[in-house]
Amino acid sequence: MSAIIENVDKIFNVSLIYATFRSATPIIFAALCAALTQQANILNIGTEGIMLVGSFTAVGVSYLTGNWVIGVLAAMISGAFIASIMAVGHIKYNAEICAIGMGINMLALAVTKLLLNVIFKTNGTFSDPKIVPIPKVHFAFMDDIPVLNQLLNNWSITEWLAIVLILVLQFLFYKTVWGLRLRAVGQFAMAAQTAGIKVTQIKYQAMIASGLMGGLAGAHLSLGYSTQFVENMTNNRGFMGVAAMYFGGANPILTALGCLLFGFADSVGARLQAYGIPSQFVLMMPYIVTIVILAISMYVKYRNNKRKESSLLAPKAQLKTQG
Amino acid sequence: MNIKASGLKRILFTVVIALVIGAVLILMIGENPIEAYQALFKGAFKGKFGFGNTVATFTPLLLTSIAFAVAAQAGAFNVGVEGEVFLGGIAAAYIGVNFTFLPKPILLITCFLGAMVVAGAWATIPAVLKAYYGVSEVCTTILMNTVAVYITSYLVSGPMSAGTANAQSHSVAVNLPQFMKPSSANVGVFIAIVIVVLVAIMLYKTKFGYKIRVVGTNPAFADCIGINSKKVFINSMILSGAIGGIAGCIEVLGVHGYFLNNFAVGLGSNGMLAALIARSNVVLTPFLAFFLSILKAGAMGMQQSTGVPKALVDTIIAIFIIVATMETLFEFKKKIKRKVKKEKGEAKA
Amino acid sequence: GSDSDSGASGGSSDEKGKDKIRVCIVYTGNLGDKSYNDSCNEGAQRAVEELGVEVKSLEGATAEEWESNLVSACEEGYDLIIGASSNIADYITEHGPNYPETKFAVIDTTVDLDNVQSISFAQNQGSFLAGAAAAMFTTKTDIEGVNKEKIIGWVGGMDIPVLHDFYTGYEQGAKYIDPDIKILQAFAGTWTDPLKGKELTLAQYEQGADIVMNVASGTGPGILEAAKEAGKYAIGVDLNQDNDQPGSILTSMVKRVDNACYLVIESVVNDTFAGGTTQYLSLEEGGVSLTDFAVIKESLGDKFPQDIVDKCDELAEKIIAGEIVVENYEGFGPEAQ
Amino acid sequence: MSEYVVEMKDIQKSFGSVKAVKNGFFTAKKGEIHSLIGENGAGKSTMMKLLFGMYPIDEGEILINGNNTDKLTPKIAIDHGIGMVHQEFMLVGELTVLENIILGFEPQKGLKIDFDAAKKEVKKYIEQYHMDIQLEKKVNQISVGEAQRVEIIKTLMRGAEIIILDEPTAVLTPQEAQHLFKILMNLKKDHKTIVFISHKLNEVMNISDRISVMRQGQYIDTVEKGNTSPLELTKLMIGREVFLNIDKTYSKAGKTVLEVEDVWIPSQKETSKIRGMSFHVNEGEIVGVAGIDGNGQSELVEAIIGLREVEKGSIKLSGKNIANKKTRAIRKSGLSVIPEDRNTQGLNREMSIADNLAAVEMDRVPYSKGFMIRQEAIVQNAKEKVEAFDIRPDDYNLPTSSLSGGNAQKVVVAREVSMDNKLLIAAQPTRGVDIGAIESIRNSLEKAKKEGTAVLLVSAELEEIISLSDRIIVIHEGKITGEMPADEANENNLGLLMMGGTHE
Ligand SMILES: Nc1ncnc2c1ncn2[C@@H]1O[C@H](COP(=O)(O)OP(=O)(O)OP(=O)(O)O)[C@@H](O)[C@H]1O
Ligand SMILES: Nc1ncnc2c1ncn2[C@@H]1O[C@H](COP(=O)(O)OP(=O)(O)OP(=O)(O)O)[C@@H](O)[C@H]1O
Ligand SMILES: [Mg+2]
Ligand SMILES: [Mg+2]
Repeated sequence: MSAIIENVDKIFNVSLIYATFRSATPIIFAALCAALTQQANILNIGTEGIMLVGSFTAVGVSYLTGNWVIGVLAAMISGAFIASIMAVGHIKYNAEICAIGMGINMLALAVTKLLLNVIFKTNGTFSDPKIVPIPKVHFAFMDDIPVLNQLLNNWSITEWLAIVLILVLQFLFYKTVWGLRLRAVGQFAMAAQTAGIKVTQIKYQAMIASGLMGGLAGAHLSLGYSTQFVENMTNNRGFMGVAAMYFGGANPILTALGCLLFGFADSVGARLQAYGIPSQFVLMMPYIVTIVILAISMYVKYRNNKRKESSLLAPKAQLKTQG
Repeated sequence: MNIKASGLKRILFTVVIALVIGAVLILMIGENPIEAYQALFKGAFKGKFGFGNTVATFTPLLLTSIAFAVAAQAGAFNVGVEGEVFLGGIAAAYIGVNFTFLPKPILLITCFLGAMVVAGAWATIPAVLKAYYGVSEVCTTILMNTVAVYITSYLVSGPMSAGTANAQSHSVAVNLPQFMKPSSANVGVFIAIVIVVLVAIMLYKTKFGYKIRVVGTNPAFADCIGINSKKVFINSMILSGAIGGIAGCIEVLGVHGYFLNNFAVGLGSNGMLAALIARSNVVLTPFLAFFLSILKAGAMGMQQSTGVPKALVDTIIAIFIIVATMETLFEFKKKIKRKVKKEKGEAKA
Repeated sequence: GSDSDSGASGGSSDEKGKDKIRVCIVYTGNLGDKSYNDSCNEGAQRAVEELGVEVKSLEGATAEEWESNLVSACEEGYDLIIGASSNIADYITEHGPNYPETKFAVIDTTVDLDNVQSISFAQNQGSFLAGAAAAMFTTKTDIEGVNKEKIIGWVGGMDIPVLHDFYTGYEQGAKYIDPDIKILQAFAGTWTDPLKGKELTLAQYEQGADIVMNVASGTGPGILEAAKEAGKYAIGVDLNQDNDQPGSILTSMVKRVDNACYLVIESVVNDTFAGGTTQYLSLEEGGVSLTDFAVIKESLGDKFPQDIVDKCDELAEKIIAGEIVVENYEGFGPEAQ
Repeated sequence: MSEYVVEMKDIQKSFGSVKAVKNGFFTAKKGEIHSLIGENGAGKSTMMKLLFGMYPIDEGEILINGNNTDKLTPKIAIDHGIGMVHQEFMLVGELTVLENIILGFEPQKGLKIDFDAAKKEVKKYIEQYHMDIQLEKKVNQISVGEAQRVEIIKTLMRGAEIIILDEPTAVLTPQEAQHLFKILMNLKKDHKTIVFISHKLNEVMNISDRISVMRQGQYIDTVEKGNTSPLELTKLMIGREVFLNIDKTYSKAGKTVLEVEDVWIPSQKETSKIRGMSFHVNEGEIVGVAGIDGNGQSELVEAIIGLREVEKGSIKLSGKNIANKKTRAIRKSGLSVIPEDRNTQGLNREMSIADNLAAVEMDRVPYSKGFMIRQEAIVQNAKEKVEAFDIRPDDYNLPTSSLSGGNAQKVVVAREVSMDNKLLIAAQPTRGVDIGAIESIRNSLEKAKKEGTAVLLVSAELEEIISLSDRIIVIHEGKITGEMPADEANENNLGLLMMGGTHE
């Protein structure tokens, strides 16, 4: 304990901020992938599998073409392809969405392993200098500004992209025609249908968009966050994304906040491990913190609602807000 | 009658299409699909070992799938079964190792009770958060699974460690007898079947089951007729957790004889898969659990006795499952009807 | 690909397999970890080439699969079945007696049966050297990326006993060089998540470490990648990983699982299989060692700290001579079990 | 060119084995108000949903403006100038009124939805037809009447020339209904065609030009308003005469059964919060609660049955305080409820008629014994009730989702009335129910009263309140604004009190 207090400056230094964001980005991407379908009321349990296929494709294509852009695009296309299998199964053939999602996860795990074997003649891990990673963004002017340099320099392009995408999706969901239709379909499909919206079409679009996002999530894992493909490298990050999506109620910004909270606890944990706390406790911290914060925030919301609903409240104050 | 026949047809087509896709893949890597499928069949059914493997795989899957289904009947999406299996297992191991002063039969029962209590208590947390404050149980149970794994992992590499090269507990003093050796099938399978039968009876024949079904289909109605939907929701989650705990207990007492770190990885999600495909119908779910066990045991057999790589075996299994989820893929009858009608319409016009 | 080129085909019905010695290796995990399992497989493949045996690899991710794989191997009547890790030990103890004609070997632990040959490693000794090397390296401030703080790191996979045996040696070695040194320890909690490994490693660099030892199997590639990306250094494990991120890896603590595997197969081929015994492969037997630093030497050029190599050689001799006794974690060492 | 803007001929439509429409026929002329009437389940909604393209037709043809339309979808129907206000509102609760209105036809500026332009456009219609709606509110925060207007604006915005309204007045207060009729008249002036479905014959007689009648999926007749009477329409609809005006028996007031004293009840909506309300209901009397929807009626009922917190005050059932007790306990001490929303609160639509009929007493003898449920008793009970209450179809194994509105409501009434409890709360018992079923339900309430039950009747239907109640209380914004014996009440004085006016 005293060791932690002594080293508090080492644990909570500037680099923790970037570390938090860095470890949150894969989950942010995954959560955005899940949020896209969730807005249409489709629970995308297959996020994990879509990501994994994306990771594989990104590395494979980057290796073969020597071009990371093509790698990322290919990953997105492959993600969309996998998602469209789910979409057809679910929408056309009435597959239970979570069941087919889990089937997709199993397929992704097996297929990537198989293809690794067949195409790259290797097992488990594929890393090669010929894999071109997603470049990092370097601002030369920041080199001499210590804090900024540590904070913002050398982020991967996809990390910046994550921030952009959070905002883009926020805009998309709440400000655009497509977003409005998407949310209408998710909340009351029949109402959307009678408003002349083609519900299944929107659902397909949401699934495919989600696939593109999931593929990008995968590409970030294998070309941005690291430069390699490892069997099952998503390691439940897709599921974490689904959990985070629920945390934020499919609202991109709230969802991202949930991811950052998790990432923060995770990064602090990574530093705390050095001080003799049993590793399992440190490793479970981010999960517990996320649950606790979520529970507290929901409880506070519940309390506030209750207060707002109370009949004992003076009616006047209320009327003002009403008018 | 008709429904049964079309259901059978559907299953048949599912199997055929998956087999064909699989065969193509196997041919592509230059192996003999017939041999491979023979191996799959043998792996799942041949002899004490093959069939025993299927039974051993089936036991926990049956329980976890039913655990998920019971919660689903009350409207909960309990991803947390896996964590409950872990915690049930560790509770059983703790009691089985430390309460040796009890006579064997009592010790056995205590292990089961302990597992049910601990796992049930664990499931109470997301249930209460959901029922009273609207915290998504999907979110909390996903997160809590990892917590459960780390808790048990800490215990077996720390306070409960047997001090061996592996992270595991000491051996428990009471076991569920195995039969069909050398597979690890054990009498736990009968316990599991009895529990599933009890659960089915409970669900369709008892007051509590009626309440669960009412709450699962319409909580507002439940409240209005005087069923406390929150309480029933929580109780069904606890029941779900307890069943998961039993699965953990059987694995510890019947298969391993001690708590092995990480032993239950995938048990929860596979059970969930079986239940989801069956849409949490308690009567159908066991059959899907069995179907998945055959696939899993068969896959092991295929890896063990052919040159087909494991990744390919897993691919085929995954395709099987995906095809199986698509309910209406083989509704030829309807399609034909529709077509005929269309033609009629056109003829008229 | 191990499965496809292992050449194992079918059951005993295979004609040409009759005169060959048939070996089955049961892994707890999958091949391709670039570490322990791959090392074992390397030895096996060498045996295929040099001794003409037939090798079948059975991978498995869960305890259920491990046991089933082992039993099926028994049933298939292989001449030799190798349990690649300590996780298999209990199943060999349980089922081994039922197949007295089958020879078994188990790596990394001991099984006390007449038809089982056990092989263990003195990973603590190798780690001692790694720790000493790291402790010396962390103050070589003339090398780019090295700070003057005396902090080194260590990242493990799952928090299980054998890793503590590694850590015990590492810590002792580092403290032997400099009693004031600070060691940051972390477990990823998984064998298969390189991204987690990378994050933990970066966290240690951000806390002042400049060299981190990898003991994390499939999680390890992330550790090595972190070194490269942060411009810092790492120490490899199990296999010679010096070339995985050339220039960022000081050395690797090689655990010759490949040798163990090869030797036990050879003993069966030569009919010298010694069931019921335990081989403890230490520094002396070449069971563990550091690599020759060649890759980093080339990369650092004249900044290469030759004194580390010399010191390590000296320490190795002392350990072999018994002048330095490297401690074991409870349950490990030559007398364990 | 024919004189009709809509022609539906020889229409057939089945859902599985249910023939919803067997021989459908319907025409509409430009600029007319054409009512479509029939019993619950007669096929009215289905006919209109077919016209709006929500399902494909099995047989027959649909001409719109003389064009044969094959394969209608809502989108195509909208393009043909058809708009539909559904029986259950097709509004997304979580979206704002404005978003709901423009859904599917959103004006765009760049990538964004141009809410300003949309607002301007909507305001035009608001002014033209004098409909007041709050565009920024979320739909689940507005009243039904307002939601109704939102639905109408939705159709207008889409350029509808033919507007179908499926039971638009079922959930409206008389004032709101009058408001709606004014709007419809204005629309008619603008040469829009209106199809109006209702069970309320006085309304139908009031506003229609022509009236079409359906019975059991079949077209019966179309009549000019001038040539018919409510009596004749009733006969066309159900083939016999119906007597809605039951003979009220004034019983002497017995002991007090329900006593509500200064209760304060929370609510999401400010106008629905109950602030200090007191009243009582005696044995053998029906007390009617009149009020515009959303003035606390639902909250009051929920509080009495234990589904909503009572923040202050007491509710006594036979002298025992039941405020904040569990529903189960309250029901045990003698309460029956016909909840206002039969589909969510009154019935479990996925369960069988038999299960629904036994639901409240499932954990009591004879339906269960120990832990186990006794199926025979449930079936026995179902047989009796299906017969006694004339529930159709009489196959008690069907899920209640397959029942028409009237028959579904009969299931709820049958269950609640036959428990012989001391107190019966009936909230909107006849909403959206056909005239035959209304008759039967009202008789059940009257019978319960005669047997000594205290009945609290909450209804938006003033006619119903006046003709059934012994005593009437009027509530406005969570407070009682007046109380009077039923024979002193009329639509005028009640209406005034409902708007918050005071008793003169
Ligand atoms: N989607 C559907 N699936 C199955 N049956 C349906 C469906 N829609 C309507 N029906 C059945 O078709 C018949 C006619 O229903 P419809 O809704 O047209 O009646 P309605 O005249 O509108 O009745 P109400 O006055 O109660 O609204 C009923 O028996 C009903 O049960
Ligand atoms: N999917 C369905 N399966 C079977 N019957 C259905 C289905 N959907 C609707 N119905 C039936 O169709 C009829 C019309 O349904 P709708 O929702 O339009 O009004 P309703 O329930 O009759 O009337 P109300 O709203 O007055 O209760 C009802 O009898 C309803 O029970
Ligand atoms: Mg240093
Ligand atoms: Mg209708």
